[in-house]
Amino acid sequence: MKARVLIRPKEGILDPQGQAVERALPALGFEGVESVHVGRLVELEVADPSRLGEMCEQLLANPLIEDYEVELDDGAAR
Amino acid sequence: MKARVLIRPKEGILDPQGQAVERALPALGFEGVESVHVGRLVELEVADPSRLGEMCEQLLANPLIEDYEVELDDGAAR
Amino acid sequence: MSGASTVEHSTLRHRELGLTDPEYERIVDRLGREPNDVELAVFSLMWSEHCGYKHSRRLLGRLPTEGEHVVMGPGENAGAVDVGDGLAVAFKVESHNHPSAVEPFQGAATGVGGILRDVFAIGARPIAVLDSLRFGELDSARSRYLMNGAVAGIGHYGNSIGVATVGGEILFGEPYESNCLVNAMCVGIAPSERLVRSAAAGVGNLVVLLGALTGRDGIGGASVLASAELGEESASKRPSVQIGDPFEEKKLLECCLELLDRGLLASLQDLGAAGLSSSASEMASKGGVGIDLDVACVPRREPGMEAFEVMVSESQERMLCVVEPARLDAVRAVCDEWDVGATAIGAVTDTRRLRVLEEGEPVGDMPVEALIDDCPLYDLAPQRPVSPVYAAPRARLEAGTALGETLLALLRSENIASKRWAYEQYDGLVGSRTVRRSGSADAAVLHLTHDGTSGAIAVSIDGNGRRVACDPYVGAAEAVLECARNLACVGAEPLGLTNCLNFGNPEKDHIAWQLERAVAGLADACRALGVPVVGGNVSLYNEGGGGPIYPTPIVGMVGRVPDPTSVPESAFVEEGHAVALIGPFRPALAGSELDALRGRLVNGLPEVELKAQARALDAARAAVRSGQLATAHDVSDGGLACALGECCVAGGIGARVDLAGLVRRLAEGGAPRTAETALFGEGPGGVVIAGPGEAIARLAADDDGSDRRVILGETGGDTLVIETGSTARLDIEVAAAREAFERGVADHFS
Amino acid sequence: MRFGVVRFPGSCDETDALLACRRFGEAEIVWHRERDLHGLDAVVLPGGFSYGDYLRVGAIARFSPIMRAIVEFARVGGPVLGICNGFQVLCEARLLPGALLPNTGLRFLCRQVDVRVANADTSFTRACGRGERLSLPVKHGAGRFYAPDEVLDAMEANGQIALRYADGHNPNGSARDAAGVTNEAGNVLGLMPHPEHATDPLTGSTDGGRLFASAVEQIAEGTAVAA
Ligand SMILES: Nc1ncnc2c1ncn2[C@@H]1O[C@H](COP(=O)(O)OP(=O)(O)O)[C@@H](O)[C@H]1O
Ligand SMILES: [Mg+2]
Repeated sequence: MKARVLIRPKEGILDPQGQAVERALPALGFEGVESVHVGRLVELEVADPSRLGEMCEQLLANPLIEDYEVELDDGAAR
Repeated sequence: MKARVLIRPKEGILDPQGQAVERALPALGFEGVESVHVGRLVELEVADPSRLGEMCEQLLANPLIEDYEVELDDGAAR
Repeated sequence: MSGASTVEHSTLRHRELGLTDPEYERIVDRLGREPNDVELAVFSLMWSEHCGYKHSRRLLGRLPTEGEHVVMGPGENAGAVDVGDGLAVAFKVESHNHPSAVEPFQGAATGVGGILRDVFAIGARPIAVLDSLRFGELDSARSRYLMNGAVAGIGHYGNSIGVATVGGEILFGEPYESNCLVNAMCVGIAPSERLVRSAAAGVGNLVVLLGALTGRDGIGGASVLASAELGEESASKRPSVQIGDPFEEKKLLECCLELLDRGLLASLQDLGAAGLSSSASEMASKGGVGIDLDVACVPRREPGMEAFEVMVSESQERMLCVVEPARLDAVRAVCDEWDVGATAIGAVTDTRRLRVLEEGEPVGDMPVEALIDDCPLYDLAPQRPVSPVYAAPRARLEAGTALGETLLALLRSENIASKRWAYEQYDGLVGSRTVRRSGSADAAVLHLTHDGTSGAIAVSIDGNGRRVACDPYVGAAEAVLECARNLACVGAEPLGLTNCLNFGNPEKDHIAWQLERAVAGLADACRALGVPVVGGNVSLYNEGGGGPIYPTPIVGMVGRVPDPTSVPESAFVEEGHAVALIGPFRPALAGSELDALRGRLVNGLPEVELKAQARALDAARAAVRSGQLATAHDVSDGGLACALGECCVAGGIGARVDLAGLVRRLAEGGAPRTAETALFGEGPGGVVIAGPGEAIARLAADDDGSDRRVILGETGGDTLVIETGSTARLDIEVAAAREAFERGVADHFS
Repeated sequence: MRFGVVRFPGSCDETDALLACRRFGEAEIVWHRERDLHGLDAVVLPGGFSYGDYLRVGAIARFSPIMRAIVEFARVGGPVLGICNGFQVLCEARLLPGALLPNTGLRFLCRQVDVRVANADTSFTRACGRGERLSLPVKHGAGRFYAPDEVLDAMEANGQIALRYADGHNPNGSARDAAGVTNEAGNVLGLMPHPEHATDPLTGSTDGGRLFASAVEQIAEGTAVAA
């Protein structure tokens, strides 16, 4: 089964990337953009989707500083 | 409006990050995982969503090496 | 809420914040009332071990701090020494152990960010970073994870901000398994007259916060993360992880240096542990003034922060400065150009109080003196331990292994093997000052000025906790000697020393004993060498689940190299060079790497004769400065055989040497297993040199008859052959040595 | 001969580039907010982490005000050298073909490598001999040059892969061992190795000086325009 993991900086944790993009945008001619956050996207095919959570905890995400969200092929968030 | 941009390495371009994840998983006891790809996730609030395409082409993604997909808050892909 | 329950409530709070009941009473006494939440938060951090040095300040007083070259000593953000030509070099080492044990990448990265700020806070431009790391043994997955993250984090910050990481050391040992050490040292340079102090001055001047927005980073960090033992519950303390933003700091660094260049600041101070609380109270204390801060003015990253959170936030990449009101606009203009935030958040007063306001309403009011000077200081209760504190390391090498195999095993062992895997992740070149860096000499060498007219400096960082565990006094003294010897190998004379004391819980009497003996060793060695201590840092409570770390004083030094064009390498560079050993080297197996590989940890090391060591350093330095040497490499971990092996590997050239003389002397002294001891024994004082035969012969002829200069043999061929007299000889291929040395660490990460 | 070295926020090696240029001519720093090159003869985009290299290496810097002038300068044949991050910026600005991806080893790598001069007819290699080996340091985390195969073929046919890593020296997995590439006209060179860190015998090799000397030679001949 195809799965998609969205990994983003935990709320309240500094997101230097998002901040840098947000600060740069107006100067580049893109106005009206706010709350930019940059995270990671991991896409994979997995035989047993029930273990995805564990996989995120242990490898894909860094639970100390990142939140993650798993989406299975059907688009349903888990 | 809230928007989410998913950016992934173009097919056929070596993705060492994805490979590294794929190699690391079995060692942690996760078997049966394939085709791992690691990309970027950009989330933002934008006043004028019609400019998102331009923003992706010009800044958020590099079309030579990356594909992108924009999702607006309602979940509809564009 | 009734009055009685308020007392109870705050009583609980102070304990949660790490204050003892008597400490709390002392606060009540100094304030003349119960502290409110803001005040309690500020006091708990200012009186924490991390900020207040409760258990170490009295000991630190024993370190010598005076010297003719000292420009700034302990007490400022970084120490500084005069290097001639109107230039000063600022430097300091600091630990980021606990944050790194929780999140190695960010912990190490913010450790580098923090020490950089200490250096540019005094107006010096950072030109180099060095790192000193300790982890558990590499066959542990956790140790590899920590090392991988810490090395990447150091590289990330240093590389991105454009400061060369030029040297460092990494050692491994089981006691560091759950409590790794990440110490970072920064070296900066400035015209002497441009150095600034942090004392706030000028009643009515504005207090301006520069740099990043303030979030809830590290709330509770200083008291909880840095001053309590890391236990099982450390997982729950994780949300306070600080994230480093080297880009923000790069702008901040350039901006601050430009502000100072233009003379726009009255004083400058970095925000480190305890954030605004400590920087504001320290600035006020040093200036003998008061400071009013309005937390409502502090630009925030997160909504809903409380006053106390703003006061103790450890958000990175911020600085506090004092500005005359008339210059505020000029300050803002410079900050705008660099896209650096600048907000007036308070003013200097004559009250000698730190007053915290929120939209003009007082929410905290504390005498600066109470925060800084009234912090309780504790005497240690040192007690020599009666039973061993540490288990012997796991044996990995059988006794009776052939000499050649033993040397290969040592070269492959993680403590000795090349750390190339790590230092190749560091930009060691940026700045165009790097004459020698990791892997090419015993100390890094950096140009002072780009036209080369002002000579160079050498920097090194050293420590060996396992030897300090064997003997805290001797081990600590040896760290000073080793650092100075590394400097001598590039011809540098030490001008000043910085140190970081990484120890376990000082409230335990055997840890207190380690600490006291180690400081005594440091102090005596510094006095013997005439090197003043100009700064440092203390990291206590380094105890994970498995007990205390090895006592690990880390020593960093800066020295002057008058002529960087003749600096030898730590490699054999030509065939047919004569190889010699200089210095009063008396090897012993006790406490050596070989001992450790065989699973032994002794109690007590051979005494060190500091005067003779100081003379030997002078002699080594003079030999190097003669400009005749191609090679100079100090004998340290793994003994003489390893030193020779390393020179062969680095240069890709073999050597044929004879240690029969040394073996004979050892036998006369009654040492057992003399061949092994000569080859692999350790101890201070030895330097391997090589160069053209005539030059080495001349140097050797200068010998005053003691065992200070012995010609050992000659370079050449593709094997290293060491004769030890009649009994046995060591014979290995340089290629095999290289393979062992290069792969020992790297293979763990492939 | 006047070199201009651009300083973006987050540039790190601009002083190094300035020092290197000054061994061969005059040189000055150009702040990224400038819009005019004021008659400079050659432009260097230095190494570092412009805008933190957040999002994607070189992605944000290419929108800096100064870049417009640089694009125009390049279009009319002015010599433009992009070193490391500067190379990444030039690719993002489409002044050079291709893109730079994370090293295959996924780690930042700082080491000395050998490169071979594959084309000695560009603005920055004309003082070199074809096939000449240069010893230069690399230090980067994202230096893997990528372009689609047909683009690489065309580049090779056109001599645009001006510098190649010597056998066994490719540190990052770059396609066709490309260490440095030019635009079609050969006046814009981007390379991952750092020639500016190879101009002083005390701090490394001096081979990098050949690139700066090339530009000087070209300007002296008057074959390039001034901005
Ligand atoms: N081991 C030590 N030896 C000498 N000086 C020390 C030592 N530890 C701390 N100091 C000095 O005490 C002062 C406070 O140190 P620290 O709390 O690390 O400063 P900062 O708040 O700037 O990080 C500094 O001036 C430092 O040099
Ligand atoms: Mg400080």
